[in-house]
Amino acid sequence: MTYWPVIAVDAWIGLVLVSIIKVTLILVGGSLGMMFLTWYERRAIAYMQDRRGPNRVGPQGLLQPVSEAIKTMTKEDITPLDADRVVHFLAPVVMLGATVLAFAVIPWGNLFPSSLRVGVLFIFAVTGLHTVGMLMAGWGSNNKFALLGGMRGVAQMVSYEIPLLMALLPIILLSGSLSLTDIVTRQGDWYGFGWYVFSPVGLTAFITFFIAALAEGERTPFDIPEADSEIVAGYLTEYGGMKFAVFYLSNYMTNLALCFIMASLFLGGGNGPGVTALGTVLGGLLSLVYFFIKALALFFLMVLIRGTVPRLRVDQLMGFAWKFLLPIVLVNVFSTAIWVAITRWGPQAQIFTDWFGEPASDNYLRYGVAIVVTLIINLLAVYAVMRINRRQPSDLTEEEIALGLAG
Amino acid sequence: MLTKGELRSILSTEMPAALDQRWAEHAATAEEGHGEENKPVLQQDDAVVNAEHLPAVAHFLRDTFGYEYLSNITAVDYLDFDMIEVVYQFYHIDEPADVRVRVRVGRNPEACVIPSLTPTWPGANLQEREAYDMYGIDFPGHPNLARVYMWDEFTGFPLRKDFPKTGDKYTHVTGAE
Amino acid sequence: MTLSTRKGTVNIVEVNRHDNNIHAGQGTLKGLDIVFRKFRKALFGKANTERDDTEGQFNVQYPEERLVLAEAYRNMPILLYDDATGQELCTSCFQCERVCPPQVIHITQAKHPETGKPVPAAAEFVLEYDTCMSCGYCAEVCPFDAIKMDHDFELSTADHPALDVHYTHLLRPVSYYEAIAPTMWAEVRDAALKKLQNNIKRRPGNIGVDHGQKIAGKSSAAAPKAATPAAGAAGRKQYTGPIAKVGTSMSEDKLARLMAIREANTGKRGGPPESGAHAIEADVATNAAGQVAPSDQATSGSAASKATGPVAAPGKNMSEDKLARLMAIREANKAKQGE
Amino acid sequence: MLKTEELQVNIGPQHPSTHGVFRMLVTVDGETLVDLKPVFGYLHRNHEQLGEVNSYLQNMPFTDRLDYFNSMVNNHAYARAVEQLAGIEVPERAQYIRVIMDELSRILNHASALGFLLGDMGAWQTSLLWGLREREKILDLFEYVSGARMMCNYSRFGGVARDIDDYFISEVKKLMQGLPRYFDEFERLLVENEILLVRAKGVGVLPKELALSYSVTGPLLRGSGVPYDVRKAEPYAVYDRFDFDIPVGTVGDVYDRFLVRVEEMRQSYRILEQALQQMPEAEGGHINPKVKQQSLKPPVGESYARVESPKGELGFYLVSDGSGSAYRYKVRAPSFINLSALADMCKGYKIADVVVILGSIDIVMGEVDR
Repeated sequence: MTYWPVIAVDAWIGLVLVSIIKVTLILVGGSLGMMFLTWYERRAIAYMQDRRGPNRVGPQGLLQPVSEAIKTMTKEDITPLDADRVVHFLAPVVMLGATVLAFAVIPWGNLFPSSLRVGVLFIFAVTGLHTVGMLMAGWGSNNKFALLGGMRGVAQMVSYEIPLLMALLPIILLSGSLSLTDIVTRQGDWYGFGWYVFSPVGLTAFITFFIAALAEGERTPFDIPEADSEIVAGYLTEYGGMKFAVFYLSNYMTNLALCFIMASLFLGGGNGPGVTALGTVLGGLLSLVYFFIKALALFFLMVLIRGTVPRLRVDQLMGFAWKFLLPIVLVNVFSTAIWVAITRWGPQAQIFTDWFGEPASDNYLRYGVAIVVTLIINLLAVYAVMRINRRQPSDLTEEEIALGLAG
Repeated sequence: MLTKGELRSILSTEMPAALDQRWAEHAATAEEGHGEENKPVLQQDDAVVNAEHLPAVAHFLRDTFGYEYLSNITAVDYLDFDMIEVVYQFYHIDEPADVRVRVRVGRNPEACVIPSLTPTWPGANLQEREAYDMYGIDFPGHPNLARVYMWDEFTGFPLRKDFPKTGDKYTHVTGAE
Repeated sequence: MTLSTRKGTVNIVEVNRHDNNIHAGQGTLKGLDIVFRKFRKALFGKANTERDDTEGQFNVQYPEERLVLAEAYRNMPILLYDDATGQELCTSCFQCERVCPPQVIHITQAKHPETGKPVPAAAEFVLEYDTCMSCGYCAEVCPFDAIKMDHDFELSTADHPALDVHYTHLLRPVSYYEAIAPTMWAEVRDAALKKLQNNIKRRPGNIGVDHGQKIAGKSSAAAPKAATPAAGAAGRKQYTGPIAKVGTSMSEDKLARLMAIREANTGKRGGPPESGAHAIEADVATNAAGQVAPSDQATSGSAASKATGPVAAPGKNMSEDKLARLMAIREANKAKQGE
Repeated sequence: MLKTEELQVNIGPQHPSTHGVFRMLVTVDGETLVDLKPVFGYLHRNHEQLGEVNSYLQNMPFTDRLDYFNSMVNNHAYARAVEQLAGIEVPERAQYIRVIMDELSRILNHASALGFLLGDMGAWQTSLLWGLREREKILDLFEYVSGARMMCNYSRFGGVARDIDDYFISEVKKLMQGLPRYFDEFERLLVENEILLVRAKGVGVLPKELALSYSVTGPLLRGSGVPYDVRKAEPYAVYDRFDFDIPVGTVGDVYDRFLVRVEEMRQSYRILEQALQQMPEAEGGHINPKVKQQSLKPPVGESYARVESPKGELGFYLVSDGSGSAYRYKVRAPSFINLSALADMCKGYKIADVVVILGSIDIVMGEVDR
């Protein structure tokens, strides 16, 4: 594990300087990352649609976000006449603040701005503030579309926080820690391939977390709060110029953060072959490369989904969260417990030791048994949930459908 | 399958009261005056029915012969005859040819009234509103007879032949009021 | 499935609603797969220029790359004059003025200076470019082939009054039109020039040539052969219009700048100038060579349909009055069938 | 008792998914739609009165501006009405050319309409741009033959403005080699997509009987299960010589209309194949040379001619008083009449469904407002 370098002139001055450097790096890095992401998304989606995308400003259009930033910054700042001016102004600030706070503990490869022992909890505590910002924007704009968008956003965020956090529980159980630093370090085994995604429970957690993250980051098919074909731009309708840019910045930084979190929690962060062997400096750089590849690949998946699927309806979105994701995630927590029991319990469960031998990282029998058992449990859960949720139009009579009894 | 004009003969035996006989002699004079420039004639082959009997005829046509698809409603202003004609075109799903039912009403607001077909053919809704908007035909029984193209404050009926074609009374360009 | 009606039988395909398939995400995966394949193809720079191509980047980088305009392409009307003599082809017969649907053509007939009798030439010819709807009727009806449709579409200007274009700015040499529409001009060339010769005889003095300094200025500047399309990427040619034709309302210094740039570009492009006619003919030849009868496998595949699901189940959310009406109609139908 | 408050929202006239300047005055209870009133007229230009002022020929380019996606079909319908009025013979070859243009129009219209429908659903324009790509190619062909991409102004009374040449035919054949690939890709992309299924199945149901009483036509009517197609019911031009099927739906929801459009593109492809095959044997030129286009004065009378436009039954009702311009010129615009079913289809569904249902009707405001 590598910390940011500390200049040991004096403990106090050093601390202040380091903090300032870190804050600057986070803000600059986050904003630059967001700019890069917008370009990346537009180019990628353009290729999917047989187009070229922005390619005029700068090499390959890389400076396109810069020109757009300048454009939005120089635009007139408009507040609607009947809007609640304070709330309208504060909403983007709250949104961006929440996102930037989350970046305080998000690792960049194997480098951490600050190693908080409850990092995971902290991230989701502060990103929960998004909901407040969204509602403020929706309410403060005094616009019906904005209000609808804000309400949708709140409902969506609140519903998807639950599967999102529950999907994390397996990882916390597996690693036994709430600190992102620890979680990433634990995935460094197996020549850098001890990623949690390579276990049935981790895979289930990853998929459910990814789906919930799409909803949290307002990505298609869950971009309902700002569904442009239905409610114009949702809670963003009355925003323009710099305020809009701040919302946009916050939105993409949230997505970036979610990609970073997923890469850290499930895909081993900066871990990969050769990181530990190359030592601190070179290994650290290599870890950064690995990390960005993973994060950008995840973002590409998000873009690919955006380029393919339509949007869910708001009630279907809720139904999906509560009827589909939540049961699966709960079962996954249970099977994680079984996984941990099988792979780790020695003296606590003598019978496991009798059957499979002592718990150790090279006891493949234990891991094999754990994989089989948890895979069966998870598949059964998915099958059962789909079976229950599957609509059977032929089971309903015409009258029932006509009277709205199909539910 | 009804041929052209067949409905008229059927109606004359089945519902003689429904047929509108007022325009027969006008059509004849127009036929003679065919050489005249710019003079429309009235069609006589199709069933011309009284306005108040239109729903009855339409239902008769649908229920007896299966002409259930009301395709087109056209209003034509015959200024020379001081009359507005509304042509209803009905189709049978299996037939190529349509059956036209015509209603002829006077141009003054009291006479320009035709019962609405919207309760049975909701597809007539917008077309009747259009006829009201452009020709000022009143359709009692229509759920929402409001202007459809022109704005609500507009006065006059722009497709009538006596509507001034030049000048704009809203901007007082020509002062023609 | 066929349905017999009184007119005969009609073939009906019932669409496959995929009601009986299990949908567990594989439909979405299929979509992701095809989108990703598209992405891969376009990312590695495959260009989509052929008409039977469905993959690769298909957009044209407009100011640098330009599509070849069809000969029949019609934008705004222009008037022609003979290169050699400067005689205008228009005889002010008013055919175009009469047929013009938005009525944007205004012609003044030339008068004999002494007798005052009409002369087959136009004294003034005004076209309102801002209201013109580019229908092409004027060119279609013109018996003297004097009015033709231009290919220059870059006409945007901030100067609205300049869009009432006058005779001087409407005139183009015949060679210009010949360059943009060679075959169409070849069809009418002889007749048009013969008619022109007849009309010239009836034009006294300077009438018919006195609209601006076009003979010296424009025909040399236009020099269509020099500005003919140079071969670009496959299927796309660069096309540069005659320099003097750029925006009638363009300010002088802007025009000068533009001309300088264009000269520089022409120098850079180099290569032997290829005439537009040859380029298009070559296109036709290559395309004709590649023609193959289209396959019909897709249609036969989709024509097969399965009998599907329950009949006409109305939606669960149907409003009450709609439901009531529906039920009323159904009952009436049932009653009718019963009879 | 808990009471919810109803909210009135104006969707439009400036709204991303109303397909033009169209306004829906919507009353919602939460997200559920209680009432909907369509409001239009923002694009009204009194087209019908222009038709009474213009001469018959002058009116042709104005019909381009009705349904600006399918100006070829509009031209065809108007030319048919005038030909019927004036008793003009149309040569066989011209009929074939018109059919080819109509079917190309149908493909391009459905390709973009399906794209717009999916765009309304929130699929981020991928399917739309694939459709627009095919549309571009067809528009290039239109430009080649008529001189303009969208405002084609191609039909004349008794034929078409210009003959098509070998280059055009070879390009159409080339285009048709690519089209099946496009259809397949499009189907693979979304037809079985789970999200599309839940968004489209059972949404905006218009049962057969109601669809008929609403006078809706085109894919909307066929999606409801009525096999009614003007090309079959009243085979105009040379449509009686082609073998093609009418796709019909079973339920009448958005998904059925979607599938009907996909299948109609394939059927248009079949017609194109047959038309190209039969055309070399067709007699006559591209136009009837005896017709006086500019000074056409049809005899006193009236005519109604209709064609199957991609949006539905497009009809022109003309009354002639023997002069050079029509006494009455009326357009039976399919989009306009199909809209009357909108409110009924939408009631009880969610706000998000409204735009989808509107998209499935496939309206063009140029035609609705006229």
